[in-house]
Amino acid sequence: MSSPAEPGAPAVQVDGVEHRYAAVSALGPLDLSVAEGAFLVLVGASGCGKSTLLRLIAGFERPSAGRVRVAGAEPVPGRGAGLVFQAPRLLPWKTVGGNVDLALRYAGVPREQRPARVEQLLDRVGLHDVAGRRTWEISGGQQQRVAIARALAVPNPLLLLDEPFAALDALTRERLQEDLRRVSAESGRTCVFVTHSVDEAVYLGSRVVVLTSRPGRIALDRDIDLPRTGIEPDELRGLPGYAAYRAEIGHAVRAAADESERVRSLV
Amino acid sequence: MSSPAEPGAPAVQVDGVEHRYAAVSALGPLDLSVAEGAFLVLVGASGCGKSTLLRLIAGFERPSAGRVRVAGAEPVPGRGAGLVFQAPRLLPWKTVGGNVDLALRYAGVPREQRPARVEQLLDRVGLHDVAGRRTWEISGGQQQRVAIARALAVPNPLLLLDEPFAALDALTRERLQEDLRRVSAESGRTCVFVTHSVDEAVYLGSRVVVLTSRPGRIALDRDIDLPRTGIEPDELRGLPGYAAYRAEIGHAVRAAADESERVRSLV
Amino acid sequence: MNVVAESAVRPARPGNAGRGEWGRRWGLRLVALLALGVLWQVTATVMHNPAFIPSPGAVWHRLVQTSTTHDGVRGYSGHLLIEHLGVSLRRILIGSAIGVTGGLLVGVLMGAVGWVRVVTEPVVTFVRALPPLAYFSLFIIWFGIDETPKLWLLSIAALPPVAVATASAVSAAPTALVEAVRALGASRWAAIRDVVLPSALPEIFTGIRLAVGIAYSSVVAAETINGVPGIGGMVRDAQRYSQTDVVVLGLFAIGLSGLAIDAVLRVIEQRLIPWRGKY
Amino acid sequence: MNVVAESAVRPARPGNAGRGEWGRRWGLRLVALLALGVLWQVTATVMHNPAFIPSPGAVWHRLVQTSTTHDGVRGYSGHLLIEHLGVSLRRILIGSAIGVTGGLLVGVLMGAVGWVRVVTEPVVTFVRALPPLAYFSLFIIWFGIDETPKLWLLSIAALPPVAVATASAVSAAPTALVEAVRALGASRWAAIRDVVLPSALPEIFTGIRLAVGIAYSSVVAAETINGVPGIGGMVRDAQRYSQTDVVVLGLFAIGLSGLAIDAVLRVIEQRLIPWRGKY
Amino acid sequence: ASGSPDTAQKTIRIAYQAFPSGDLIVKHQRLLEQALPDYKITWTKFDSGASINTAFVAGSVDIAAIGSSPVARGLSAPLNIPYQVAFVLDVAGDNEALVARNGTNINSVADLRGHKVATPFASTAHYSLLAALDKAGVKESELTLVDLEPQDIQAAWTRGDLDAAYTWLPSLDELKKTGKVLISSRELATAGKPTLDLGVVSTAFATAHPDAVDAWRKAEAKALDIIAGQPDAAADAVGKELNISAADAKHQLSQGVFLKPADLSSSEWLGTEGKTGDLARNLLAAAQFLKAQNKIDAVPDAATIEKAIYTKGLPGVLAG
Ligand SMILES: Nc1ncnc2c1ncn2[C@@H]1O[C@H](COP(=O)(O)OP(=O)(O)OP(=O)(O)O)[C@@H](O)[C@H]1O
Ligand SMILES: Nc1ncnc2c1ncn2[C@@H]1O[C@H](COP(=O)(O)OP(=O)(O)OP(=O)(O)O)[C@@H](O)[C@H]1O
Ligand SMILES: [Mg+2]
Ligand SMILES: [Mg+2]
Repeated sequence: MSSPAEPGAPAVQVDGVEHRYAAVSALGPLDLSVAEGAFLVLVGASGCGKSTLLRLIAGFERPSAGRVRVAGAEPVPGRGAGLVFQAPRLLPWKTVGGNVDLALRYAGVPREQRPARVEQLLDRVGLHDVAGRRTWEISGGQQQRVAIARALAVPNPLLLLDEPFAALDALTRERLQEDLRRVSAESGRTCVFVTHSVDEAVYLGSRVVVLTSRPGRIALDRDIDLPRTGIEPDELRGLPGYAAYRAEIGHAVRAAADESERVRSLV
Repeated sequence: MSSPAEPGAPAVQVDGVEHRYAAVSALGPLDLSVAEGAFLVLVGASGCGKSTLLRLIAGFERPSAGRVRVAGAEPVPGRGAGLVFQAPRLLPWKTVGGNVDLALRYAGVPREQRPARVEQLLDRVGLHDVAGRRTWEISGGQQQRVAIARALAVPNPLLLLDEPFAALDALTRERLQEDLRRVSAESGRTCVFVTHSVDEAVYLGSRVVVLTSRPGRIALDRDIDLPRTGIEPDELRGLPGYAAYRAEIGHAVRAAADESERVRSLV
Repeated sequence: MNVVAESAVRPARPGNAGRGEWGRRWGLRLVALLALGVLWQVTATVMHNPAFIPSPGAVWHRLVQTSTTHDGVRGYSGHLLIEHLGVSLRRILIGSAIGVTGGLLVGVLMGAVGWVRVVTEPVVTFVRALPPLAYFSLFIIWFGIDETPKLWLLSIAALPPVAVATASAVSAAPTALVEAVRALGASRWAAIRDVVLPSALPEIFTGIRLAVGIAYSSVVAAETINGVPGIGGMVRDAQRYSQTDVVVLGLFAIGLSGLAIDAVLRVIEQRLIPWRGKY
Repeated sequence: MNVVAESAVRPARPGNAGRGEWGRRWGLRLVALLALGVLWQVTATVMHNPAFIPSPGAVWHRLVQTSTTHDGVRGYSGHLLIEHLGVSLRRILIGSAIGVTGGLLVGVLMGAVGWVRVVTEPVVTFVRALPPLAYFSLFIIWFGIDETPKLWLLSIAALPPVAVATASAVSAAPTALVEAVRALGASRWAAIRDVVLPSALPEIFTGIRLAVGIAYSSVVAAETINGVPGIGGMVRDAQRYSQTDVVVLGLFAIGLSGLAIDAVLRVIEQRLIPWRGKY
Repeated sequence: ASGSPDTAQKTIRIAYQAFPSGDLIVKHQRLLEQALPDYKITWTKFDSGASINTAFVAGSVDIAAIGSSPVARGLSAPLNIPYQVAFVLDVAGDNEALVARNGTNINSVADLRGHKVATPFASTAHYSLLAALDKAGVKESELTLVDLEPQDIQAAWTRGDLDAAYTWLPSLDELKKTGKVLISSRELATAGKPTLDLGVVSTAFATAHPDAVDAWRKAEAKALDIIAGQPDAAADAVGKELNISAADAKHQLSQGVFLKPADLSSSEWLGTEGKTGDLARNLLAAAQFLKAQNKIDAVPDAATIEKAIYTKGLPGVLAG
């Protein structure tokens, strides 16, 4: 069923993909090719099909039309792509640490190394002393961070993140953004990242795609030409190009939404 | 068990309240009085106790120490205060419309008026044609909006909102902010609103409270002295006071977080 | 090997699970059935003792015989097979209905009201450990030999699965959703109606399916006394005369009609609980 | 009136459900027990027919008699009550263990593997509708008259609740969580182990509790054949000689030991499933 | 409805069992319905004397066919059932017997020591087995007694789990194919330990409807005549009631002992009004036996048992 991976193929290749849930057309015909090591940020109105696109890439849905390839092969859940869902989806029968531990176990980390790695991963998302807690004994933002830590435990070449920082305060969010930006730049992992924050999009992305709403199509596809390493966040945000990108993308988001609105009011 | 409401009492009165979950101290001793008609915004790091405070005010938790009064009486869930939880918490056995309908039913709206009101409420949060869908057949942001519509169905004098707009795109978010700002100003409903966005805090709040993290205490309590009616959003954001408030509060949030960080590193 | 957990991984798209799926399913069942039939025939031929394992042919012959009037004898013990079955089905359905209703009531009360649980839980546990054969004679003494004791026995057999499953599910209602409706102003009983019961529905249905099965398997015990007409009475009668073919025929009648009822219950379940597994 | 749904509304804080709660609960039970005892004594006195309702005193007397050697006779039918009970408990426990294990296996396979379900589901439904009394004679032919047929009967009685509950819960595993671990790289069987089974655990436990109860209530049927020593054999024997007081004594022995086993199961359940209702 | 004579619809509730006897002929040929057209008669099948006793306690039957052993229990404490024996349906003959399996080297009852013997407990066969053991001087503890229903005896026998069994037709025939008869109830009856199938009438019913009891006795007597005089008709009726072939029924009937109606009132059985027959002694012996077995609380006194023999109108009623 799954075709063999082709070397040199783009990390993600989406060809003429459409997705329909029963009667609902969720994602319009879409072509998209994500190069290896790229950091693609998806922006679009609520309900435009961002999560659907991630699910297609992760292999949890098969497109109603067109085809999706990850590293040249048909995507299979859990193989080749890590996914942070929009909701935390922690297992309630495991402790917080147990949830991360499980991911390490799937990744083949030997048992004796896991406790230390769990601590380290939780620390990385800013969580201390919660490893022994039950999943319902931590706050919403903390749950989301556990889900991120869990996804980071698995060293997949492709990482899909669905609004991972939505429930976080500004500071924590900035730290994790920094961390993620560094990781992607240094490890060369490909990322597809969904967000509603234009600032986040410009800060993180090496490329930003804005989707129109229902069914989602590409309204804007812009490469972000800003330095990705060796620069402080504040410095980066201070660059003149940064503001320009923000303005352009912010504008595109609004235009895409208005467009959809107009189409709807015409119908 | 519940003391009678006193006329003229503040909408919410929190006296020396502490909350502890088993061994975890979640909310430090806290005093807070929210006047009727006020729009209080709570800001604070993830895990600092914002949701806990809302749950205390809604009556879902009893404080480990101190006392909480809503309109002068001990809070009872569902009486006097509406609550939008951090997660949507929709009933999967009801359709999207059914979830809103249920809230109207509890509010005593006659059966024949409900379908129209459901449509109207869903429209208000920017949802069209989804009333007949199942709750798992809509996107994350749409689910959160249904939860908001459901809470708006009940005409309580006090409305508690826990990061209601976190999963929404900028445009939808702005529309709902506008709507909420107008409603609170016109109807005189008291609101307690949790957010991580400083901009949202300044835009919506008549008063902003910044909490330190774990256990949450008040780091800053600032009345926002900006016009609440008869002004366009863009105009409002253009006011010189607006930027000043943003700066001050942004600063306080950072300071509160750093403070907690320092305390922790000392321990 | 297709793991159904797969259905969680790749949701079937509309039109996916259509005719082909249906045909394959029944094909598989038919093959299994045929295999069993052949096995049976072979065993019967090898054993060559109709008192132990009657051949399929003998059972078929009995089916014809008990379903017709022949030599002036009507069916078995003066009643056609279908009449025996009908009478028993009636008892099973009434008994199950009473048991399920009672179980639901007891279960909801037990799950939702603290002090009811404290007192009722041990009583229910006590009663469901009791063997019907042991207390049936008391029922005869109390209720006579007609329909009443049979219906009592079947009801009491059917009650515990529903009560236990309901109580367990009700007391484990999803806190998050109960809070959600309470925040909207639901009264406690509204919360039970709108959250607790729907969330318990899947387990309740499991309980109901088990209850009907147990009522079924108690039909012989219930029909030990004054059980003719009745499929259980018929089987018992046949047993005393080592008419194994009639016993097997009776077992088939019971098993197949049980299968039919369970299928109906499962269809209802699927209609009623579209959200299963969705949260 | 304290609705337990309340526990969902105001989670008990530590130290809240302490001694007082415990005392109240047992106080309530004691009162209920006393009330029942008085009711029983009154009914027995009014009816004044020991075959109808033996008085508490008569049952107590039987308890003493069957637990001691008197007039050179040891207990009942040569065995003390505790020996009868012990033998039966052993059968029940072994039978339940086999049935529960089998039920779990069948249930998981049925719930998780499509084609197994297609074939096995009807078979299980068919079998669980069959009355043990009808097929027990076949067991004698196959397994003789010693322990084996009894254990088979008890196992077969205990299997369906576990199988049905497990299959139902497994096939309704929370999609969101299965996807979550699949995204982390879990194989299908790892997903079953780490998500499907834990999420089914509450229902499985309900199934197990029902299974043990059903094994209990089948003990008389199992011990119709060569059942002495055995509490079921004792009850049957007493029944045939209309020794209602011995029957009632046996019922108490069965019911109370069933209560004890269920209590143990419930403690295990609570330890094992702290997350119940939390999502 | 039974006790009160002034009910609108007079009813008789009869309990019968599935053993070959005149009772089944009465039922099949509707002899009683013809004799008592204005009574509503219901026939209920029971599978043991114990359950019939239970039904009497519940007040659910008026007349029943029941073995002598359960009757002895019913007349004793704690049951003390107010019923009376009004008819002897049959005497166990060769249709109940003790069979030893071929190849076990059991040639007499005494040889049973150390072997496994099965019988349905609390039945007439159980009583007969214990009587046979007693007669041969074998103590119960010297062998293993197993409680099995006849069909289960047959199954266990085929497997070779049993060395001997005391049972009745039709399983007895199957056992005989691979075993030999050590003693039958016919011999035990001659030796003074007969087991009988009796017709009993609840005292309340007998008091309220003596005429109905007479009609019933006459119908049963007629059935005995049919068994004696028209064996084919009898076999046909019994076969249809038992769902077996007429040939099988005829064979089974031939193994039992059916008294002549006239013999019933002899001193050997029921006796006559004022002079109760030996049946009372027989029941008393059975009760004493049960007491020795710890199965009843106390043996009723002889007077009580004599009162429980319904001899009203004998021998006149059965003479015609
Ligand atoms: N299972 C489903 N059945 C039917 N329609 C669905 C289903 N899932 C999603 N949809 C619809 O498909 C569209 C895209 O959904 P998706 O979840 O991809 O949106 P999204 O871009 O992630 O939105 P958000 O920002 O709110 O999370 C939405 O309009 C939604 O209502
Ligand atoms: N049931 C619980 N048991 C133990 N600790 C808890 C429980 N619920 C919350 N906590 C802890 O209490 C603290 C406050 O939690 P709360 O949910 O109020 O945070 P919050 O401010 O809403 O955070 P967020 O912005 O992430 O939602 C957190 O540190 C959390 O870990
Ligand atoms: Mg989404
Ligand atoms: Mg929170």
